[in-house]
Amino acid sequence: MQDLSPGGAHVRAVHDEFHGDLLEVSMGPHHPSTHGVFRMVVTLDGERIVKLKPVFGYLHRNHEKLGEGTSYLGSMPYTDRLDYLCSMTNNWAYAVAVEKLAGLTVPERAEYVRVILAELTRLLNHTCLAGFLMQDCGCSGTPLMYAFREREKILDLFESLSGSRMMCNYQRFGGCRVDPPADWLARAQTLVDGYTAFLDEFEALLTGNEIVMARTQGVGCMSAALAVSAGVTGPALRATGVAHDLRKVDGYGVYPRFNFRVPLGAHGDVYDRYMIRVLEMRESVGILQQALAGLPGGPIMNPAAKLRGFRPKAGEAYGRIEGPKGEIGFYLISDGSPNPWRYRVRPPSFINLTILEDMCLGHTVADAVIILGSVDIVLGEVDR
Amino acid sequence: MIATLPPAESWLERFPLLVRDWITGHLPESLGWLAVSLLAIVVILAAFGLLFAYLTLAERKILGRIQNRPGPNRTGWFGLLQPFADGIKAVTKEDVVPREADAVLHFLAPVLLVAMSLLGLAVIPFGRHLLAANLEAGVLYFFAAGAATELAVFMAGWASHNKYSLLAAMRALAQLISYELPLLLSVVPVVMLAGSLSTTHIVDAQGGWTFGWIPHWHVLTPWGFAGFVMFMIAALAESNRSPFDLPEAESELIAGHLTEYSGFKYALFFMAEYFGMCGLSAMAVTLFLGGWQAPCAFLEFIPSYVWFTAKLLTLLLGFIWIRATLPRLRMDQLTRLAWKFLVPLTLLNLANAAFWSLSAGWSGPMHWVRWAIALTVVVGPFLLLGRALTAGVAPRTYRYA
Amino acid sequence: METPEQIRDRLLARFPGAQVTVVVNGSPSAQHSLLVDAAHGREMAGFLRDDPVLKLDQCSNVTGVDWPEKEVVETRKTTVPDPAGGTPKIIEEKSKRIEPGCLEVVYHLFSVALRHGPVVLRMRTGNRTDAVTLPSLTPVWRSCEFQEREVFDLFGVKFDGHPDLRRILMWDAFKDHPMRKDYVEPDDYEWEPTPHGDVLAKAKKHFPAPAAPAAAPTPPTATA
Amino acid sequence: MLGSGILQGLAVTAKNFLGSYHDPARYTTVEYPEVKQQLPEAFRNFPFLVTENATDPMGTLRCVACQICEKECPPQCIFIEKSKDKKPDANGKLQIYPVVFAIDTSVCMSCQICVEVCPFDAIKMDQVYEIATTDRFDALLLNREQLAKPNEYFHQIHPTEAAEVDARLAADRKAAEEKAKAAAAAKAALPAKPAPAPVAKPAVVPPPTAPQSPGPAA
Amino acid sequence: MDQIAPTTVPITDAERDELRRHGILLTGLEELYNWGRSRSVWPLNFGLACCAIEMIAASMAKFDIARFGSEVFRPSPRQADLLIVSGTVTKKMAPQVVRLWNQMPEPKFCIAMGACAISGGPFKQGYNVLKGIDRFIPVDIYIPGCPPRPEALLHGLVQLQEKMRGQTISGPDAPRHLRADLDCDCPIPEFGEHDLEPPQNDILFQPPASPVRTPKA
Repeated sequence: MQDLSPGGAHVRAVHDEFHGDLLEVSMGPHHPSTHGVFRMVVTLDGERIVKLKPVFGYLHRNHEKLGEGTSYLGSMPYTDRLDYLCSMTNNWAYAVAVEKLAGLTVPERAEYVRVILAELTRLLNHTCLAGFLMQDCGCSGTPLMYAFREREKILDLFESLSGSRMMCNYQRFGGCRVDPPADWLARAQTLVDGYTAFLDEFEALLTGNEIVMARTQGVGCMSAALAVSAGVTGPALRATGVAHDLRKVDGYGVYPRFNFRVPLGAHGDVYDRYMIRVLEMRESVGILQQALAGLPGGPIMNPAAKLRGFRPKAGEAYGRIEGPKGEIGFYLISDGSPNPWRYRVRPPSFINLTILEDMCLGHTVADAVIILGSVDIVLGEVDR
Repeated sequence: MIATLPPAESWLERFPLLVRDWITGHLPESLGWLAVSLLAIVVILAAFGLLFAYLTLAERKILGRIQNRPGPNRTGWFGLLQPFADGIKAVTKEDVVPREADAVLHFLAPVLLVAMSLLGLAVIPFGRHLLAANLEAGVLYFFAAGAATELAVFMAGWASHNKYSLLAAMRALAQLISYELPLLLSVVPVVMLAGSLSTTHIVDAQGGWTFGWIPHWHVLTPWGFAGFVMFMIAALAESNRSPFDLPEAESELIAGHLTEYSGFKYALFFMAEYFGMCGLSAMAVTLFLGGWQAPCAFLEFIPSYVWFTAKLLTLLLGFIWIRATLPRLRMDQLTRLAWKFLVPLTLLNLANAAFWSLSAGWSGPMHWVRWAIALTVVVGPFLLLGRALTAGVAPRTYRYA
Repeated sequence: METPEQIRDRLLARFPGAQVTVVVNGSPSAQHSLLVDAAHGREMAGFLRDDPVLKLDQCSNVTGVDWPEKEVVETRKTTVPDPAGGTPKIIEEKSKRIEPGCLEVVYHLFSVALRHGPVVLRMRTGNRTDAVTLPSLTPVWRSCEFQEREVFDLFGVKFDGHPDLRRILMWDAFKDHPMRKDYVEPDDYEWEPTPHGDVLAKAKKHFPAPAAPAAAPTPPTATA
Repeated sequence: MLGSGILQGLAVTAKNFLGSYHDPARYTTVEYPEVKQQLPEAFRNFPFLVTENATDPMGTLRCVACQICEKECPPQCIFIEKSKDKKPDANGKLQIYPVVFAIDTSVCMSCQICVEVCPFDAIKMDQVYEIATTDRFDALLLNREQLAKPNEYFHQIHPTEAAEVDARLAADRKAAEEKAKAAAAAKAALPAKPAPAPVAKPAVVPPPTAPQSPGPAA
Repeated sequence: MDQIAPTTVPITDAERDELRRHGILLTGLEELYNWGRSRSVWPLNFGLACCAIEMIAASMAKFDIARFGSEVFRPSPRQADLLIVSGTVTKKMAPQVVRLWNQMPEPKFCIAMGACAISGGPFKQGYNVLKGIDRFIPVDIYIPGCPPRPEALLHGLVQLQEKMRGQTISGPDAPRHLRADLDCDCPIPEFGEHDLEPPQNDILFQPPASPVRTPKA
């Protein structure tokens, strides 16, 4: 059996290999490529990493404690601010958990709209991730600019539907807040139709680039067994070759109705994680085409759902969905009062960082930066 | 009227000389040599200072356009005053010297860097009659002065007493050692064929045209083209430009050796980087692109310094374009590229140039044989070494669940 | 997948001295959980991970729950037959008892290989003050490493056998466990523009705000 | 061949460079202070209070100080003090009104929950965003007078929603009038209490028409 | 904005532009200085939370902060002129922010972007959230919003440029490093057992006395 424990054999091997004078560098909490306020205490032998200890909590803004103090509805806008690139999927995951807790059903149209918004969010997140990753690789902003150019288009859609660019606060328990009008759907269709062309251009810029390949291939490998044991989810897990996509596994929402594939990597390195995301975006475009074509009519909210005075009966529920960064779940314990007794977020990017040290050991500082970038973290979610 | 005069004698061509003579004419004979030298220094400082200022602006605007945005356009007309605003700010900014830093070296590093990167400009022939110092060993002098710049980067990194700066200093040294060699080796064929280390001789050797429109620039020969490309790659590394900007790698080492520099000292570093870039580009123009020579005979009426400037700017735009496109290499990849790829190729290129020189007399069908052999010597090793360099790195195919 | 009852029975058969109870979840989600005793917690977790039928190879979510001690009012109804032969009298006896508090750690287990879950595993500490040690499941699932540190940080559960049990979100010098229900946050409400509720009560304590000392130097930059 | 990927990348950037001069899809900049992006109708940034009449904003606030928004506001940035007396509202009905209604925009997160829970359509989302200031304490705490904006302004920024709200309020008013008339008629026969205040539903829940689908898979 | 109005500027912008049009260049040292630094505000490449994404968005193609000469986001505080506190400052992060501020050379400016940076915002009831960065460092411009649109950040930047143009080299508005009577450094709070020590910098943070303002007419 492979040793998967922290400080296991593979870690000790790196420790034993280096005997030079060591330099301890504290990267972060203010560092251009820690994607926020994350800190890595790195021990270096020359430029090679022999020890890496992540330090969290610089953005710990007490999300869970606040969630216990406000009503179920009041936590919804806070979930926007968890993973602030993907507010729509956070909303959805929270709504799923509460709907499980209260036994609410969701109208079909709302399920379709949720799928559309979640896949748009996935496009947005993965595009931005590729941009940030290339920024970490040392690009002077160009891929990031192209990514944000497309992001703005998606944000315009979100804004005209929900009223806010980033903090959508759009999902409600038992449906969605606003019904997307026909012209909104037409705009979404235009965007989706043009997205493949953008991806082609983006890939022409990056995927075949020798420097990108040299920088990312064989860097930050993660084994499938370690990834599963460490609770790694999302594209990072699939890059190791494990076919685990909650859209297929749980089949939540109306995902079983759509025809899409799950791309799998073989090496689990940075390049695989990047490519899995690119391929996932192409699948997302397919899902969006199907969802926009098959969007049924009907109500967008379950009429049984209450906005105010929402008190699920005592019990607990764990609801999860496949967010762009991995399994985002909410664990709620209700004691019958308007506020949850326990409100817990299962943050994918936090748990994906568990084996950051294992991935970085033996690589250089420059690699650590892109390994961290390829894990795809958002500190709002890591520290909550 | 212009057409009747030999181009070297035209009024436009001689204009800088006329101005110089007019100024020195006011001075006593004994001070003339001093005035000429000082004037050359002032002109180079002013011209390259201005070039530096507008190069930063051009870089920001071109980067902007590549990234689908306008770039600075609100300070002055089209943003043309932006560099001056930056300059005023840099000069008036507080100068911070970390308490633990070596204050003397911390101060010396940027000064040395700017001085060294300016020294090289003395031997560049900017035009037919425009040359500050006509040294017999001009090329040697240029690279000797250029090598000192990396020393200054190391000084800056060492003196700052900052871990990131120290890492940057180590990177700078490794980069210096790796890239001096291909840089020099790619120049040797030029010197060999021109038979001189003097930059004016090298430019003169590239004069003349075949059929009046194919210039005899080195870049248009197989060995010259290969040498030019390798020289430019090494020049990118020497001037710490993307994709070889490892010492100041922003996403890894904050700002590398510049981390602890503020205000005017930081601006000096910035200036030195651009001077270095200009110097190496000017050298590339001199060595491979025919210096100030016009590309066709009928375009010779345009003054030589205009041609030189145009070629220089083209190369500088190339620097910016590459910066906008490419990510950065890793340290080990950078050195591997130098030692396993550039150095063997430059050595082969030396042999290729020797062959080219020996086969200069071949004519008729042998002329084509000469080209074929020279091209094979360029392309074959490039493909072989390229494959070896990128071993294990390839696009992948993915399976789906 | 097996029901929690089936898993309980198999666990009890495999670990004879252990205590496993099924905690029934009253909500429509019907995610019932297994409450296991701390002494056998790690062995049972290892069994759940390696068992070929369950293969719970992924511990998705680890979290703590604080159950402070609470006063439970129990009403016991006794029917006293009326000696007179009339309708029986119902006597309500109210008894108060203090239900001891505890800290609970909840693990949500899934199987990536067999695609099922969740199996919810719970462990409880003896009390909330001194007997707060539970076995760490980090040796079983790597994903528990940071999450257990978080539970230690925010709830104060000590995990026995954790390789690196330090605070993770708060700074090391911090003394409290802020996710506990009885945590009192530091009072730094000098001035709140629109106080109400708790905030108002806290802010009122500081009013009128102490006048700025006359000799105090002026602020370094003029923000106003 | 080594370098082909790099050349491909250079081609992409060159295409974008040239495209930025002629292709609007490749030059997306909105030059902000001079050109302002058209805000979508749904855009929300900070709440405001709707008044019926611009000439008498404080007298015609729709808000009746029910304090629901204060209670539901997740970051607790609303502060309301009820009046002790009653004043006639725009319809002439006697209502409690807010003596203090303050929103701390330095706390508000524009989540729109106050708007959703308001039964009187009294608080709506504004669209101003150019509110940078040098003083946090005085400039960012908006009081009743600063928050009150006329219904015409609401129509201007959210035309569709405002039309819906107006239609609903008009219907409610009509119903109330009819009820009052009926009550008056009844009062003629028997003295009775006045009709209760009209209660409007939140704007966003469309009426149920289609059968429900099964919920998320458990 | 009334506070930074032309009390220190002898002539208004309009008058100055008018004079310029007639070819009269007013090149007072002070004016040149203010012109230069207000046109070349280099922010620190420093993001905290959600607002940082909007800050990045402001530097991207659609909004392009480069038009103001401010796209040079410097990663090192030594080369930065402007600290944009973009997002929630937690108590764990606050000492680092103050440290960064102290590392920036004068003249330096601070923008508190978004509700969290101004007052703790929606998270202000959290035990680990600092209720406003102005408790520890002086803030020049506050931009409310959660998060503010990128245009709002640009608006804030324009306001800051106006403020800079109103400053003087000597006198009470002078940059701190040109004055002997002021210490440039802000004291860095320490991690205590329950809270930061001290919880605020009393010299900087002087809130008004009353919690509820009397309604203005």
